Amino acid sequence: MKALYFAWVRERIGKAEEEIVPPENIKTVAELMAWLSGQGENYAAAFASIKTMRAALDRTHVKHDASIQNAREIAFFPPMTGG
Amino acid sequence: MKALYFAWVRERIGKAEEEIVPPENIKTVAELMAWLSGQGENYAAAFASIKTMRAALDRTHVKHDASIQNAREIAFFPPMTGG
Amino acid sequence: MAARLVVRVQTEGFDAAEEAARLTQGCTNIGALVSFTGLCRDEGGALAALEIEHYPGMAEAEIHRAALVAASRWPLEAVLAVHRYGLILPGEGIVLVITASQHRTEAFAAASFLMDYLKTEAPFWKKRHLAGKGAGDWVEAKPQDHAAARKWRG
Amino acid sequence: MAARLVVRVQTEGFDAAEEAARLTQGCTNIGALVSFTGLCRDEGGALAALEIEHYPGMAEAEIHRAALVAASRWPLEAVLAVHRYGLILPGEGIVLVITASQHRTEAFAAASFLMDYLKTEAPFWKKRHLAGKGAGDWVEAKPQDHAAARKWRG
Repeated sequence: MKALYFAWVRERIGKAEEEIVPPENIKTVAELMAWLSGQGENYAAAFASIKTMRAALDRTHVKHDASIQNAREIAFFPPMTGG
Repeated sequence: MKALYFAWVRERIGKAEEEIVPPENIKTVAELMAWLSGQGENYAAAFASIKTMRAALDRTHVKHDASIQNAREIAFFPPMTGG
Repeated sequence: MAARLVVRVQTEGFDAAEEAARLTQGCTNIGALVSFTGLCRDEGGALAALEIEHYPGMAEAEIHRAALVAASRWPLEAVLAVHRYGLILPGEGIVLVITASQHRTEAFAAASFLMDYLKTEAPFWKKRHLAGKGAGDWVEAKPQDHAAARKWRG
Repeated sequence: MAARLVVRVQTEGFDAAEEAARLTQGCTNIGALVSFTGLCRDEGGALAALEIEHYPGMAEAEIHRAALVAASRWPLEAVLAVHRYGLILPGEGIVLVITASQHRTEAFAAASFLMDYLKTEAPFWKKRHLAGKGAGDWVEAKPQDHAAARKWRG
């Protein structure tokens, strides 16, 4: 699946997007974040404060307990500050 | 004192302003309206629905029990519909 | 902090963009600008024009007073209220309120307050001119306007 | 009744007056027009620019969804939301929301709702560029923005 990172999540990880292939036992957004944060210091830094992290599946906001199955695109970003 | 009339009050009375000299026993806006409504059919028509009539003394909104003493200008008009 | 304050009562039309630009010129502390324009509707073609009567002197004074209340109640950088009188055609602006502040909540609240206030306290009266029929009836005050104005009272 | 609906995400600046004129062209049933402009403040000279990042595709979709909610919730004649991204200088507009309806209450409510929504749900992020210092910190989300957005939920 395609992963997108925005704002300081993007800066900490060091890339805007990538293809990720999480193990099959990763079912939810929360599990995916835990798995990603084990992929290196940059990921650990990006996912250090899980509580404030926002996620979108196929461009729709989701909670951390949402299932990632069937999603083609997941995005991680801090709370939005538009407007 | 100078009396001003606006909107349908003006139309019913047939003039926009006039000098009035109410008797000395007329102390309040309500008493002045009662006195004016006795000054002819046009005045009676203008002051027929006292409850909806608004008044201003020297360009400040007042209630019907306000004293008219010391006022130089009194205005009568229907509820406002600006904006 | 004194807010810039502009109040006018006039027969001429107004240009909302020009008024906003002039009001906020040189002001770099504005984060939110709310502009409200009240327009003359055509009422499905029935209305030829609105004729607006006002109480000269008191109209300006009442709007000015409302603008001062708004500026004391919310931290505004600038506030403008322009109200027209005379004959107004469908599609034309009747009233313009502009509020500018650092943050949006205050600008929205102040503009909404000013409009509620203008509706119920500023001495203006509207008369309808009907298409093909000349001068018609006076517009009646709406009870909901008074309810709206009351909600701002302490 | 279908409201006219315009949503854009763009780098270019916008002209609020031109957008309002285009949005309401030929519409004679509009009695109230509310225009909200969110501007980049200079923060007392400290800010050189804001850099706005967005999630292409999702940003447009989220704003469009909010505009549809607004149009279904209030009887609007027209609604517009334009949000910029990229580098924005102090004094420049960041976001423009315009709502048009027959009566003012609905136009004010819809514009305010859209702004509260944009602040908390539309995927945009602001980074400060400080005068003489280059890129600085990311702007933090304000708890009061979330409180403002919550109040519109049934």
